[in-house]
Amino acid sequence: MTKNKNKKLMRGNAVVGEAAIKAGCTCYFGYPITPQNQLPEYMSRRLVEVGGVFIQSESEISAINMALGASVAGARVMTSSSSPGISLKQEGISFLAGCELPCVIVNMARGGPGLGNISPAQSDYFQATRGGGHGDYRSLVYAPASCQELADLTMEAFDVADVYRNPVMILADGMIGQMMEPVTYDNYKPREIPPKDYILDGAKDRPSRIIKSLILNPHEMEEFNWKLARKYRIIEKNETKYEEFMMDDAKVAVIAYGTAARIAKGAVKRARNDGMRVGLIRPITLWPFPSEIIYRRAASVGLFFVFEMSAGQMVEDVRLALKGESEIYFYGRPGGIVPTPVEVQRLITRQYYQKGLI
Amino acid sequence: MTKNKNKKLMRGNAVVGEAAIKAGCTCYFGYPITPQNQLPEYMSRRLVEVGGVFIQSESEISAINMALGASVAGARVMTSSSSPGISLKQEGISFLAGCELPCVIVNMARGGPGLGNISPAQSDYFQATRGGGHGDYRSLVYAPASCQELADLTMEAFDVADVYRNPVMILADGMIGQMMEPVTYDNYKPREIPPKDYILDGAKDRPSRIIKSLILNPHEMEEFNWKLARKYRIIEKNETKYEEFMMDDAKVAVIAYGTAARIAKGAVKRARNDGMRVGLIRPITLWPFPSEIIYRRAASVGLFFVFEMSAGQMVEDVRLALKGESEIYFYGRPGGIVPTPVEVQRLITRQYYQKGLI
Amino acid sequence: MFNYTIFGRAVKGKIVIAVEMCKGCLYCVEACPKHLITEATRLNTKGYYPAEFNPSEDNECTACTLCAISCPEAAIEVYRDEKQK
Amino acid sequence: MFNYTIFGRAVKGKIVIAVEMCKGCLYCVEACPKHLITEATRLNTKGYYPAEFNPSEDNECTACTLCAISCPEAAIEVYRDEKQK
Amino acid sequence: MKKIYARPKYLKPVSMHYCPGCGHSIVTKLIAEIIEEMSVADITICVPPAGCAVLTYNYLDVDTTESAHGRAIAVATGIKRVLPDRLVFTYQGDGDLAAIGTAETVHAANRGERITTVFMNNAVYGMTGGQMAPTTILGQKTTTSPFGRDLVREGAPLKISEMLAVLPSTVYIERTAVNSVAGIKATKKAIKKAFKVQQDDLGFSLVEVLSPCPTNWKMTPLASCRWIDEVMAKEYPLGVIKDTTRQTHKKEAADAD
Amino acid sequence: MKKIYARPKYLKPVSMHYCPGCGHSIVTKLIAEIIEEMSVADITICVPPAGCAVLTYNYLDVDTTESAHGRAIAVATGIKRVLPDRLVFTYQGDGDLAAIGTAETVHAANRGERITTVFMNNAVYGMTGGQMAPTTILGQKTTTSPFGRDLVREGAPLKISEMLAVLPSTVYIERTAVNSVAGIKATKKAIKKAFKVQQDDLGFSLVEVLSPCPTNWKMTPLASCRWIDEVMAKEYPLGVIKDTTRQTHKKEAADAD
Amino acid sequence: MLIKTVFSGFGGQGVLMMGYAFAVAAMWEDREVTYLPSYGAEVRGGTANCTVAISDEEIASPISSSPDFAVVMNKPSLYAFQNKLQSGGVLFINATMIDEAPVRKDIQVVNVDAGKIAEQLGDMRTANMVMLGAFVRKTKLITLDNLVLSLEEIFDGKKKIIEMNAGALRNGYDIL
Amino acid sequence: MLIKTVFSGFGGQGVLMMGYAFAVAAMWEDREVTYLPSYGAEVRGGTANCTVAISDEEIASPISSSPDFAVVMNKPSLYAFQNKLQSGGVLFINATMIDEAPVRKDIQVVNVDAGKIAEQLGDMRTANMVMLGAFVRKTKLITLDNLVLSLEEIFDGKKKIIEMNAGALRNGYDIL
Ligand SMILES: Cc1ncc(C[n+]2csc(CCOP(=O)(O)OP(=O)(O)O)c2C)c(N)n1
Ligand SMILES: Cc1ncc(C[n+]2csc(CCOP(=O)(O)OP(=O)(O)O)c2C)c(N)n1
Ligand code: SF4
Ligand code: SF4
Ligand code: SF4
Ligand code: SF4
Ligand code: SF4
Ligand code: SF4
Ligand SMILES: [Mg+2]
Ligand SMILES: [Mg+2]
Repeated sequence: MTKNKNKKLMRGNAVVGEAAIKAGCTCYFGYPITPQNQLPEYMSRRLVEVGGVFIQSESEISAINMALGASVAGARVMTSSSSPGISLKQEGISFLAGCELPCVIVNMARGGPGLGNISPAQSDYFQATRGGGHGDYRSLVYAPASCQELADLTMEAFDVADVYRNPVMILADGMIGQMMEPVTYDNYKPREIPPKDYILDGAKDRPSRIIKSLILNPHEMEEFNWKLARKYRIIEKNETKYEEFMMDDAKVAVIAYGTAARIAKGAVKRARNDGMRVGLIRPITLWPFPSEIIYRRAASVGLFFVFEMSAGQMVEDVRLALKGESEIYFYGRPGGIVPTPVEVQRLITRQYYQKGLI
Repeated sequence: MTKNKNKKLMRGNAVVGEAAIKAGCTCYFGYPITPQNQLPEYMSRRLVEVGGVFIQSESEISAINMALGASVAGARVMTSSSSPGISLKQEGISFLAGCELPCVIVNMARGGPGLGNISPAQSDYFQATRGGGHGDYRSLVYAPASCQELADLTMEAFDVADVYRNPVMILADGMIGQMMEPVTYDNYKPREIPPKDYILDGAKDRPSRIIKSLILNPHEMEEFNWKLARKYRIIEKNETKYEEFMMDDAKVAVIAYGTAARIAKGAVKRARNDGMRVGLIRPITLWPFPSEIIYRRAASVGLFFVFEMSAGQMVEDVRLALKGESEIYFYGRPGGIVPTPVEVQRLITRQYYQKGLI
Repeated sequence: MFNYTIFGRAVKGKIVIAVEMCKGCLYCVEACPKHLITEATRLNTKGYYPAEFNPSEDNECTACTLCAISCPEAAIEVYRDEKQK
Repeated sequence: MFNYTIFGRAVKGKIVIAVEMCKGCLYCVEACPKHLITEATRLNTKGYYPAEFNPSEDNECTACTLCAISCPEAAIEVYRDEKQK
Repeated sequence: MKKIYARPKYLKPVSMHYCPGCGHSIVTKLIAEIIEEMSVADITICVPPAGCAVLTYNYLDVDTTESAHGRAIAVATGIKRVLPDRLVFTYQGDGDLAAIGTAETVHAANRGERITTVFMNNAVYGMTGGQMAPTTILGQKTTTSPFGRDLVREGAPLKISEMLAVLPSTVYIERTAVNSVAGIKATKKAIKKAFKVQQDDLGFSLVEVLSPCPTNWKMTPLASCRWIDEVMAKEYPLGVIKDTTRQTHKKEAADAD
Repeated sequence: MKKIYARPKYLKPVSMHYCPGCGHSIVTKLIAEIIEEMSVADITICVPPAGCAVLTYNYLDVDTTESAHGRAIAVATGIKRVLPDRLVFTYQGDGDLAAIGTAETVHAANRGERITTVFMNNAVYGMTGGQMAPTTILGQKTTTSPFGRDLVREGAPLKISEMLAVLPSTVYIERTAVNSVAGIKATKKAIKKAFKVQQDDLGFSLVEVLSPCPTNWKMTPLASCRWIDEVMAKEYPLGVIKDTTRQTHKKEAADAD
Repeated sequence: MLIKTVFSGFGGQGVLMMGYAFAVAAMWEDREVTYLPSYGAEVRGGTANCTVAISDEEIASPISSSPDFAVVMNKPSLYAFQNKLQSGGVLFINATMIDEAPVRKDIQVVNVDAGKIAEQLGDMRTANMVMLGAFVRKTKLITLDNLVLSLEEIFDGKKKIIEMNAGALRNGYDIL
Repeated sequence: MLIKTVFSGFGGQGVLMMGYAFAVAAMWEDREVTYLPSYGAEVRGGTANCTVAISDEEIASPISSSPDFAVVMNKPSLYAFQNKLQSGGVLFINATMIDEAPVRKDIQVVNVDAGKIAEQLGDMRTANMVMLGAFVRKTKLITLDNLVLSLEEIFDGKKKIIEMNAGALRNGYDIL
């Protein structure tokens, strides 16, 4: 037996919870919704153990606003939900962005629109990356593809939220939330966090402070909007993450994230076994989107094969990245369907030959 | 005096209300928020007069769900709000789309994110066109640029919503909502509406009906998602609207919508007076976006000058439309600033000369 | 033949349990004043031990419907034979 | 000289109104038991007719602070002279 | 032999997805019976939100619309205002009605919407797997109150029916339980009366039903029924909480300004 | 001469944006006085939501955070749970607290959050221009109840303080009015007591203040004050609605399961 | 030609009504017209104003950063708009409420003792119409007749009010 | 090699536990492993199941449309999975609860009287462990030792429970 003491088989939802605790999260506010319930359930026990704050709020709206309050008070805070509940949080997310408050928001997405179903889906991409809320703001969006990455990115999310004073979203889906994989929390390398000199804890020995997003004067408001825009440019520069797999000599690049990327990687491996020059680009941050690498790959890649578990959302970012430089094939499976690697491979193969890439 | 009996000087918000009544809207549910308050105020009086239903609901969320209920019962129904309130409606909009229910939703947008301010802004473009809610759905989005168009498009919106059984959004801003202009309601040409054989009014002499978006089986859900996608393709084909102004020989095409388009048109006229070959493409539907005409114009236009009262949102659709075919210059004024035509003209002129278009 | 009378009428009843609808909650077992219902020893295809109707000559069903009223699955039908005494 | 006593002490008061803070709500006018405050006839720069303090020798301010308490704008300061009688 | 008790006409001939012994099944059946007895199948519109009862449309053979979690009563309001002569009812869980839907509930009740709410109180979030509900009993362990609900941390069980009774436009509010034949009969009577209140245009009516959730209570169905008697009904006393049907005459209500 | 009444220390030296005679200005001033008298400026955190009072941070010289319309009490909950030894209060309008924020209000009160709510009831939506509020009086004309609030169409004025008093974890609820010197003094006393309740960790405390909105009532300030006496206070009787501070001992509360 | 006018004063002075009446009359003369009131929170307790643009062709922006005409009914409005007025523009001052003169020399100033005249006419509240009458006489943007007619629409046939306001309009028109 | 196994049965039969124990043991043998339970509303009152994938390299999909092995503890599970099993796959049948045989001939069937054996061992509820023991013996995917060790982690040192379950595991292992 080679039991690795640091690895534990954990369910995705619980992994997020433990990772948060390990990253110093002391507050969780949330409301039940499938398929993320094990996260609040985990937190309801663990946060009491570590002396933190857990509230099952009366709604998702209350949850995001309690989270805003905890962030105002300087705590590391998380809230989570799944698609319909995340829609309800949009006003709150816009307020977090407008008040420049850090907060980690988890979306274990499910099939939509409406009540939809509880199967894994990737149809909240637009909402996550374009800001489903009002105003010119962005949330950082991480798209983990495994439980280990769920751990790593959750811990990083707390740091990143603090560094940029911005909401950060973990966008996964029911499958990643429900599945168990071996996980270690040893990969976390905490970043240096600037002092939180904006938080409210009573004006003791300092002038009183204000946290707000209301700026009635349009000129000042415009200034603030450009300030945010500059921050977002910096985030784009520093925080874009992706994985390349077998891209060196690839003629076809599959682009997929999260669960779809796992499947896609399996498909790519199979295609390689069949001698096809196929690789995978996996965006790990959805915003900022790894446009540059995709654009750069257009020089050598003949076809970008975009695979999403949606009717086609990220494909727009790929189009934007490519600026017409290359052909795109889109394969979408909305509604909670997770195709097999074989299905995906079959389509890749067909495209590969159709494009004459033999 | 040439008093046109059919023209009335009316405030944008009231215009929407009167247009709705003229289009057969019998129900309004809403919650106060500046700068759209005159709309619920107007409806609170008018709907009682015509024997309709007006409820000032306890929140925006209640409003959109009451509207959903009225739509379920077969009524023509409207709800309205401004940016933060529209964020709160996102879950409801996703449900309307998922249940395929018609509803007209008005957003008199204001500056954001967060509480922002109440000045006119166009920073809810992403939310409106990409679906701020969860799931693979789209709302039709009209972007009127004057009170007259507010009237025309509102009336059309009710028809379009019924024809496609889909939520339709009127996206304007505080300026259009607050300003008064002469308006006539004579332009309305009602469309033929398919019989509403899905509504609930008691299963009298027919089998009982179900309205729902919950589809637990992922395969059926996928089917439904593709059905929606097909509907959206048809909408794209049939309902895309735009205005071209002085585009025939234009070397620079300004692209702007709503309030920004008014300003832009003024700027274009001034530039023309100075002998520059500048035109305007004004998307009237934001989704579906008039990508085709923009792409077609790339053949003759040297520069697309995108002007938005935001930090840059529609510009993505222009990029998508152009597929790298032409250069884009973006001029954004977020936060509630409405620049003058002169300011915009100045920038156009500079670009015009820099590009050597003399 | 009739062991029970209501308002001067002899009543004889029986129930029919839709075994595949039954989920074995035992509410009917608890409800039957005559203890005529028991849990079966074999599972139905849904995986539940369904209720079983076990009347006997000296303990017959009165068609009181209590079992049916208490059945969450509407799995019980009650029949009554009414004859003037 | 003192026309008012509290607990055996002669009290003389006065108030100072920050005219530019005043919005002319007249709460102080209503509140003053001695009717020492009136509405001015000229607008302040904000466009309000501010309150005016009009004591007289035979109707002096008692520094009761009622006007100040009722002033929404915190525009009134109250002063008191206390002397043992 | 004559069939004297059969599956009700408006209960579709399918097996329900509810767990063995679930109160939802009982009340669904009761409503089907009531609809038949009151001959209202062709004017009834049912509005269940997300919750274990979300699939009610698969069982009740009347016009039914889904609603978002917590918004059933807003949706029902929209329907009823458009169709004032239809019988519109919501069928809501405690999480739905008393947590996320609190504002909708309070205000629809306060406006005296002419709708009826069947309020299924099972002291947990059934559908999502047994989390704490606003109505969870003090000390009760749920998946999100693993140490038992604590007064200081989580507050007291919310008696929302009693709160709603304070509002002038609520006309009839009763609490029953479906843990016994007597309770089932009382529940049926109460729902029938509530429908009647709506048909008479008197105001808002609500029946709170204490309902077993054996699965999430981790008890057998029969033990669940006992728990309702021994614990739940102590916290939530059964009976009529408010009944002003005699005082509330339609005309008066209309005239009151 | 000695200055015996001056602008309070924690009221910033700026003119407030409130209309002439607005109750918000009075209560803002009172809170500044209380903060000074209780020496709590360095531990106080104020949470005003959208509403006429949204700019409170420009006036009160204490740590203040904006909150979304209706969500002040949720934000305050988040703050207080992180910083249990600070004095956290919300300052909410009637639209905010009793309409869009109903769920937040009810549940924070029910959890007995150790926060204080100053609830400004002016029977209208002030900031947005005088629309009907949940607390608007029957017959009162507003911009969205142009024919006067009607019981059947719009429901009765919502007495949310009385509703909250039903909840076991609310400890102190009082209704006052700032339409007279006596009322102002009573309001000050009540808010002070409510802060004390929080500091003693007893539970949730709320002071409802009937507050003139001359602008939207379309009355002079003095007429507004009279209207409060003659009309509003008839619907919303002044006085202590609930006070269990004597019974509620911190320890007991903590021990209760 | 595009002409923009700002009407400004305290909330109670009826400045929005001035702009509205002017805009309605302009509409009837088949001009393009926009009317934009100031709105929202910042107005509270302060001044109200509106901008009316009239033109022979489509109006791009209803907003005016430098109006051609400004009608100021109180001092804060004078301060707010005296510097925004276009060079060569005309400033109409309600002399009853404003005892100051603008510092700029590149604009034309028209003083109208509108408040006093209205008072003499029997109702202080018609000062706005007095002012508007004078404004129309001076600018010749629309006819007095149409303006008077617009009152009928605005006051929805309420004879007495219409007459009173029409009288004030004519009086203002005549004094210039 | 990638091996996927489905464990399926009624909610109370401990099928998730089987999969979990198997997955933990596989993890300790340094295999890549994923465990995916069925979840959500459709489970209510029906069967529960989970899928465990083990492999020597990264696992693409934790879902299995055609598992290599299926362990069915009750009849509905037999119906649900007999046709999904890969050709050549092995079907483990809890013979105590299932008196039917699958129709397919291209699969291997292992009947284990798990319920009865568990009963004989003194606790019906350990039928899952009996089955798991047999499964491990047959498939040789992991060692029995590691499986027993995994119980220690799972039951967090609760001696008696561990022993009981370990006994059942060994019994199941031995009967094949
Ligand atoms: C906006 C939103 N939040 C959360 C959910 C998840 N959800 C569905 S039903 C439910 C609560 C179920 O509890 P209850 O209302 O008490 O009904 P029960 O199942 O107990 O009958 C929740 C939280 C959802 N569907 N939508
Ligand atoms: C989500 C959202 N909805 C609506 C508004 C607009 N809004 C701002 S304050 C307010 C209500 C003001 O009324 P009240 O709470 O009674 O406070 P008051 O101004 O009367 O003191 C409203 C509706 C908003 N800012 N955000
Ligand atoms: S009808 Fe009555 S007597 Fe007959 S089985 Fe049912 S409960 Fe027993
Ligand atoms: S009550 Fe119905 S479901 Fe329950 S055991 Fe009896 S027959 Fe079966
Ligand atoms: S202090 Fe008292 S007496 Fe003096 S002015 Fe004020 S109210 Fe009048
Ligand atoms: S109370 Fe204050 S604001 Fe009001 S009139 Fe007197 S001094 Fe002025
Ligand atoms: S989980 Fe509870 S409420 Fe839901 S069906 Fe099962 S027993 Fe009924
Ligand atoms: S509108 Fe009313 S509440 Fe708001 S500041 Fe003015 S008087 Fe006060
Ligand atoms: Mg429940
Ligand atoms: Mg108010």
